[in-house]
Amino acid sequence: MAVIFQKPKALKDTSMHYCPGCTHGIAHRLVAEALDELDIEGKTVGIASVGCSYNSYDYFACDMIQAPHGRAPAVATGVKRSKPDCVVFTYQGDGDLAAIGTAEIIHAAARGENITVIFINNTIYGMTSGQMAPTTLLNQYTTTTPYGRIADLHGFPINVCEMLATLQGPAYIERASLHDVKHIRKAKEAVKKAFKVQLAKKGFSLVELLSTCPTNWGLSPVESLKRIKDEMIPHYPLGVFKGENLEV
Amino acid sequence: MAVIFQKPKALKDTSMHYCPGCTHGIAHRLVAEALDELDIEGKTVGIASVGCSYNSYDYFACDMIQAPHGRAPAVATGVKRSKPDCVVFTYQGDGDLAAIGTAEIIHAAARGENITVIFINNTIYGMTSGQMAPTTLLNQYTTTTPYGRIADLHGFPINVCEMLATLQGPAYIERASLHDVKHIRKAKEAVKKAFKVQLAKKGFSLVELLSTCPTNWGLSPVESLKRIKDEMIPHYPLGVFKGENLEV
Amino acid sequence: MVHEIILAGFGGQGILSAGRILAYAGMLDGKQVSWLPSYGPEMRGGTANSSVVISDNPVDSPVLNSCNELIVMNRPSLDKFEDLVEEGGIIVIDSSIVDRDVKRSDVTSFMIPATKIASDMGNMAFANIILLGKLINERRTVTIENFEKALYAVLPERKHNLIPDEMKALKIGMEYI
Amino acid sequence: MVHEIILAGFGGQGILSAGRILAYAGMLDGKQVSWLPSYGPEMRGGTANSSVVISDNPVDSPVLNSCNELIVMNRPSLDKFEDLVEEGGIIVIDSSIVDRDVKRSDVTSFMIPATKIASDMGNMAFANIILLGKLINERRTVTIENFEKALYAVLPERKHNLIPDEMKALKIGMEYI
Amino acid sequence: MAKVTFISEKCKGCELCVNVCPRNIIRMNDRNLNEKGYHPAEVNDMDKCIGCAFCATICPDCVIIVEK
Amino acid sequence: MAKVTFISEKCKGCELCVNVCPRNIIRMNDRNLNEKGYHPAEVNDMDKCIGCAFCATICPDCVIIVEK
Amino acid sequence: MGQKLLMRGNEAIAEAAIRAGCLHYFGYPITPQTEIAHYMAKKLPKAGGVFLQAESEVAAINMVYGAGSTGTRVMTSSSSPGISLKQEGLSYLAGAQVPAVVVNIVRGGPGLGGIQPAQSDYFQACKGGGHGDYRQIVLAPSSVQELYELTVEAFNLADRYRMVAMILGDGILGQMMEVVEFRDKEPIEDYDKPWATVGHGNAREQNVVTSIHLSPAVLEKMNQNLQDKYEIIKQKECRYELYNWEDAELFIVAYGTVARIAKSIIEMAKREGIKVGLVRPVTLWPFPQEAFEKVIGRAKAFLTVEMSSGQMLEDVLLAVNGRRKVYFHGRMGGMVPVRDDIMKMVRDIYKKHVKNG
Amino acid sequence: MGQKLLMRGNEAIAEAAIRAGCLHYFGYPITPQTEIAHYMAKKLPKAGGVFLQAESEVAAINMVYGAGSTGTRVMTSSSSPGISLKQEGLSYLAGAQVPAVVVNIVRGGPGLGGIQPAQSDYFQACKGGGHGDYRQIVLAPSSVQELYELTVEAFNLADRYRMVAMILGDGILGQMMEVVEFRDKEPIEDYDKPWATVGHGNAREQNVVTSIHLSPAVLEKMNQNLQDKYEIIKQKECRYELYNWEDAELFIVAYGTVARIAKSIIEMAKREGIKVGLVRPVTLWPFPQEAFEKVIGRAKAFLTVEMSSGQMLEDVLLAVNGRRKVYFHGRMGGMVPVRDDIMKMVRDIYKKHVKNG
Ligand SMILES: Cc1ncc(C[n+]2csc(CCOP(=O)(O)OP(=O)(O)O)c2C)c(N)n1
Ligand SMILES: Cc1ncc(C[n+]2csc(CCOP(=O)(O)OP(=O)(O)O)c2C)c(N)n1
Ligand code: SF4
Ligand code: SF4
Ligand code: SF4
Ligand code: SF4
Ligand code: SF4
Ligand code: SF4
Ligand SMILES: [Mg+2]
Ligand SMILES: [Mg+2]
Repeated sequence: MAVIFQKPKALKDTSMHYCPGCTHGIAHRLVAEALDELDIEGKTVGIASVGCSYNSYDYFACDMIQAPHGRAPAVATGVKRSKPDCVVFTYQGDGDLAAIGTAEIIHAAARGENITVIFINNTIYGMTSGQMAPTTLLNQYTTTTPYGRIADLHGFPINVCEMLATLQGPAYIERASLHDVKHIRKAKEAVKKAFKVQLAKKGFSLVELLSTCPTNWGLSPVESLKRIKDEMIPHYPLGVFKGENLEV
Repeated sequence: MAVIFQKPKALKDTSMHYCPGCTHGIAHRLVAEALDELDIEGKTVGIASVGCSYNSYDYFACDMIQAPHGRAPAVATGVKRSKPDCVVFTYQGDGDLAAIGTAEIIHAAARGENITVIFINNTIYGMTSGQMAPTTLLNQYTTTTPYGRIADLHGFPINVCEMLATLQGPAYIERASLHDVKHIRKAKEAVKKAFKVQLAKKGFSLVELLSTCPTNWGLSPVESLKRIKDEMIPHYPLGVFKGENLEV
Repeated sequence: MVHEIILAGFGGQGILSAGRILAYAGMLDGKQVSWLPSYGPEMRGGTANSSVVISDNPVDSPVLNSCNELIVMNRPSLDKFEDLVEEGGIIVIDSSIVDRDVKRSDVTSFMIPATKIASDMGNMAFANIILLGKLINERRTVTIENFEKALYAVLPERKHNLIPDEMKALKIGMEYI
Repeated sequence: MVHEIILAGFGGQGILSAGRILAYAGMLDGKQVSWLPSYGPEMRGGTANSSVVISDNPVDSPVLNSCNELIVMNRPSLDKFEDLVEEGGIIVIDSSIVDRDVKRSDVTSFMIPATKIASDMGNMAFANIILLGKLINERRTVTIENFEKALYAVLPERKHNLIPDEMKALKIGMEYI
Repeated sequence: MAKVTFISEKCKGCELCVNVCPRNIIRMNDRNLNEKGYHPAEVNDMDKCIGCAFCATICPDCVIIVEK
Repeated sequence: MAKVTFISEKCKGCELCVNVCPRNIIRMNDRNLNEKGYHPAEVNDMDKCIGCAFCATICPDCVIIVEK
Repeated sequence: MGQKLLMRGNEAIAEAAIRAGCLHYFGYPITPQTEIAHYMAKKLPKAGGVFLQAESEVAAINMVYGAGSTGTRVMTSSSSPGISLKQEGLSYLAGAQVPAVVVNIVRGGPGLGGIQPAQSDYFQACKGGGHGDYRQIVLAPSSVQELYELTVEAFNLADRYRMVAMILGDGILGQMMEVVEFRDKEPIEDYDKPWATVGHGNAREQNVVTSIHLSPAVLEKMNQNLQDKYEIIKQKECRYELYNWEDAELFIVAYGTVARIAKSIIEMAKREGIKVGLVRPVTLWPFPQEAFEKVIGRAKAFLTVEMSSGQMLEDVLLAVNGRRKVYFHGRMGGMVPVRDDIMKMVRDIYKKHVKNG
Repeated sequence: MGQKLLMRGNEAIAEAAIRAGCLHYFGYPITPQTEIAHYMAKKLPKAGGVFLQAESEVAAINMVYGAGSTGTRVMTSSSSPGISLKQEGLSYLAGAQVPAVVVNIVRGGPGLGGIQPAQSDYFQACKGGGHGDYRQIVLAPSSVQELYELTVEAFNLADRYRMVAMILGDGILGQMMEVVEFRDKEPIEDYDKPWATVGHGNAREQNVVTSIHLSPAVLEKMNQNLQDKYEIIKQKECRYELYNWEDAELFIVAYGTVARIAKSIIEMAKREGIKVGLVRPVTLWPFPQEAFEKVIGRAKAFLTVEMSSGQMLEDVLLAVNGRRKVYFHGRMGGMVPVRDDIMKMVRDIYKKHVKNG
């Protein structure tokens, strides 16, 4: 009998602090699996952002930098431009990337910065207890939209992949989901491809992962997965937005 | 004999400080004409940004606020949300709006903030003596791209209208040009429509105006107009990107 | 008399609301009170705790470096807070969860299988109230009338129907030996 | 001896480069020098000016609240700087552009139609050099040899072919009466 | 022949594995609380396991090792 | 019958009007410098003016008033 | 006095703002002050006001700048890293003389630091986090009741002087619950704002809110106006509490949460026969020099206690100006000073300066 | 000594950085320091380095944080409003102990202010513009030669102490041309950086650059480490110039551009028989207390002159600590102190403290 599934090497043994059933843990594993399978952990520098994953360096085994809220793409740029041989990725939530970090992600993308961005969209600010994110769906209740998100007051959700895809800089942009086994496997391929794009020096790659926040959604982990499928995917369609035919 | 053309009332008598032939002056006049023709100067609050037009309040006759670099849309939001009956516009350059102010313009647009943005794209930082802007064309020489803008190093120019058009928030987005009389007249209609959209409470409106910077382009004013036509429009196509059929 | 109370356990055991109820009751008793929760992400998964001060005089510090009344609902909390209890203080422990008694002999301790009792009553969430019952019985921390009023004030309306049962749980705690 | 020189005029008249050339020549003469331009958007459309100090001792301040040598190439600059010239100082004026002489009698002034002369020479851009010629002649601000070397050092290579003519312009200025 | 091993101390009792197992052989251990304070998941009929690794794939906490 | 008036003191000599006039009647006044230091534009044959206002439309500095 | 409530500090601030007529709030979430936003999000829409979650702290402070420019009472709140991001905006508000209330519920720094209480943003608040010569009024409450009262006051001060009034709290003050007694009616001062940019309505000259003056002479004049205003504030608006001071020989200087702890020390010391008084600055800027003049006669020495490496300490030293020795005890990174540690220092200082002094 | 050039201050900074081994520059344009970027844009690509114009000052400082984390010598530069935007980033650099050189060519503030020279960012640079208990080394050159030398030095200091070294100049220093004499070889100190995040290469433990420590005890420890480091720097790295001090009776205290003007005053005063000396702090933080101890014996009084409303003044007062009277003369908003005004004050002080004193 052979081991066919276990914790990837690029994840440390430390138990993660995420809430029960939070798919941040799955996203971490997919990144680590990619580092393992491409055998690049040793030359990788990860950039943790500010959000529930602020201390993802406690879990990822590669070298890491903790970046100010929203600025991970700029920090990654500093790393990549000074050490072009390093593999550089950021791991950012939707508050981090799509709110305070809007300028940084857009310009890293527009520059075609040769980095990989893992973007966790859980339609909420998890860490700070459930405020509206730019990705919060209309009518969604959050601690700062206690009467639901109303377009007239709070504006519309932002589809990051679609927006970035209008730029010339990015080489590869895909949105995947973590709500069931089949999609997790697809998500894994997307993450791996993103790193391959970087290794091939093709430029900016980003994978958006639809993720859960059972705690702040007020749903069980199982119900949370269902919410991705029923409510998030209709607004955030899965697929490749840039680089569909890119061979790496 | 009747006067068929003269300085609009909403422009003060002050002589403007712009360089000879700089089309900032034309853009100012178009905004002022719209204020005159819609008879809204008295309830308008303009937001000057940081760029050559930092002191546009010396020229516009309406009440005005000078905003920090890039933040005019946020300042405008503060005004509009506290005084919804005011007509609020920002006047921003491409460095201001598309570089440091990226987050603010995108989120004002995503919120569908009921304001009007006049966006002067001259592919350069005029005020600070000709550095690269996000809109600088490939191969263009600037003081910070002394060997020309090279995609690999400096990334690609950003097409703001196209990017914002992916959002649900904006009601009206158009790109127009100031390079000849015909286009100036079209631009004027666009500016006026943008204000009408706001008056009709339809939400966010933005008009991008392709504009010159003879001083930092190192061209004569006449050559500069020609550059808009020959080099800018091919990269920044004119037209309505959102709200084509919007009746106001 | 100053009651300096620490309540500690896992998140979700009602540690924070138990503290608020105590503080509220103390206020109704005419005392000066403060309540300070542990806050932020440290609570997630980890331990939650809150500090309550009920005093005849203005509360100087809501932060407790020591206390005279301690309620613990998990083992890490006992390990962490046992030594902070002043001589002569009291420790009330949920013995259905915590697998040891206190080590010290200069404090009074009570081991009450509160979660088990609560679960027998049909609602695990009453465990905190049972422990509070014991505390109040021993230390007169707050009055029973005002404790009940505090329940109405602190709990959201939709939980008010549970209050009679909570008061029963309180009594069970008070009488547990 | 300290030469405290202000040069002022419209942007585009070569005010800034005239100052740099002076400073450079001063350096070659073995003096301590500083050059400070007016900068930023104020220059656009408005007046440009620069301050040069050439001194035997370290330059204490590159900012001049007063000067002893002034070159002006437009009317607003004369209005602005005339009063800053110290008693016994010198003012050299481009009289093709400035329509008045100085009002003061405690300074020496020279009205030279520099732009006109330069334009007769076929290059309006020599006007600044002509004015410098007069200044140097009167005040020995820098030496002629080093002035020429400074031209080579300060001007971009593609303008080096003009330097012989510039030296001619300098002479014209020196000899203008 | 397949085998799954749960590192119970890491389990947070989220029940995602329970839900995803095609053979329906995972359940929560109601009697035990682990160090973290959760009822851990466990397999009650290992023989039925087909080693599909669905459970391990969806587990956010790398609790499960699958052998086949 | 049309008439254009140039407020010369505002003119910056950019020559855009010169370039755009369909009747080619605007030229720069080389003899005069205005207060700002520019050679201002002027019309040399007003009779030819058709009042199209092209000049005024392109003038960045509101120098030109057109009557018709 | 009116209604009495057991209330969380952050919520008391929010409620106070609403009572002070502030119906516009722009902010971005950050621990440990998010409850302010949650409260506002719930209450303001119902009160006919606007709660808007900005895309960032930078945007939030600029929304405040916009709303403040229209003469509207407006507030934002954040915690340390978020306040750092607002520094450019705060400098603009100062330069353009736009009134606003800004709340900083300080957490441990530097960097991302921690979320526990600290007082390590004193320098930033009181000296100049942003660029240029400017000041903001800084109020340091030390109870939930005071959070409420000083927040109301902050709006009056902001309007009175056309500037930013900052509430400087800490994680404990923001998170703790205490009893607040609300007034039936708030003492709202109503100021004319003829400078507000709300459209001139063809009825007056253009209003411009700006901070740029390219002519240095004009910019200096503008700065002189600010300095003159600051001088008046120093004269008129110093607030402080002197506690147990009349026969004290040693003085603790502390503000906010720490001042409460200091009070308990005073009782402990009394039992040991040591006479300790407290100087509690309530306005950190303007720093209450006067309080020191009042006690310097009887003070044998001072002990400054802070949750920082010693920031207010510099202002204490400036106030004392070499006339007495000033000691310091500080905790950092979210740690709170412990009574016993302070008491030990008090005993030592007493031995040195009073008993043997 | 090597090549002598007439060079603009801003360009001397850029050239110095390159000579110091800094081949990575991230910045955003702002007057009056854009020439630094222009110079870097021209030179770095040819030197095998990277010049990158960031989308904002916030992005620029974070690029610096990233590059600094890999152990690369890196620089950014800006002017006042831009530096305000970098405050969060500067606090992170301090917390995570990442070395970097930051240049602030100060202009008049607050707000958009003006572009003329000022010294009104002293507080921000030396006390704490960002949140938390941290410091940065602040160097204040007063000539183009010194801009060059101190920039090289700044890189050594930054690496030696794993922290930010800031060059605090002003518009005059940045814009003026003076003669610079370059060394043939720069005294570059080469430090091991075992902490750098460059990939562990499966050869060592993971490196992490971070500033967050949610446990207050750990965060306090981290802060204590910073404070210990700062204490060492205070002992070792104070730099200052004493000029004409050996028989002076009055002392002017001034830095940067203003110190040059002060020197001319000293000559003027000498002619009137007034013995004036100069204390010129070269490091503004650490502030050179020692310089004051050296002169306090003979000093009858001090006169602080700044292009601000009086910011360094506070450090002078702290250094003098009530032992002598300290006077102040300041200009603001881009205005430069005028010799005659200072001289007048010198005469008055002389009359009061020396002649009749
Ligand atoms: C400058 C700054 N502003 C705000 C915060 C507070 N903050 C921490 S995490 C967070 C939001 C995180 O949300 P998201 O990026 O969606 O990550 P998630 O927790 O949902 O995974 C915020 C606002 C901060 N640390 N720094
Ligand atoms: C925070 C900040 N950063 C930088 C600057 C300097 N600055 C002034 S204008 C400007 C660029 C303006 O370019 P653009 O917006 O394109 O306007 P233009 O001058 O071309 O009309 C910059 C970078 C500033 N004033 N504030
Ligand atoms: S708060 Fe939400 S996003 Fe954060 S760990 Fe918990 S479930 Fe996951
Ligand atoms: S610098 Fe360029 S944009 Fe600015 S006024 Fe001159 S021509 Fe116009
Ligand atoms: S491997 Fe498949 S069958 Fe076996 S326990 Fe896991 S999910 Fe069930
Ligand atoms: S999915 Fe993992 S963490 Fe969740 S219950 Fe199953 S084993 Fe435990
Ligand atoms: S109105 Fe028309 S014809 Fe007349 S001058 Fe102007 S452009 Fe020429
Ligand atoms: S377009 Fe206007 S400014 Fe330009 S030359 Fe003609 S009149 Fe003068
Ligand atoms: Mg999120
Ligand atoms: Mg531009």
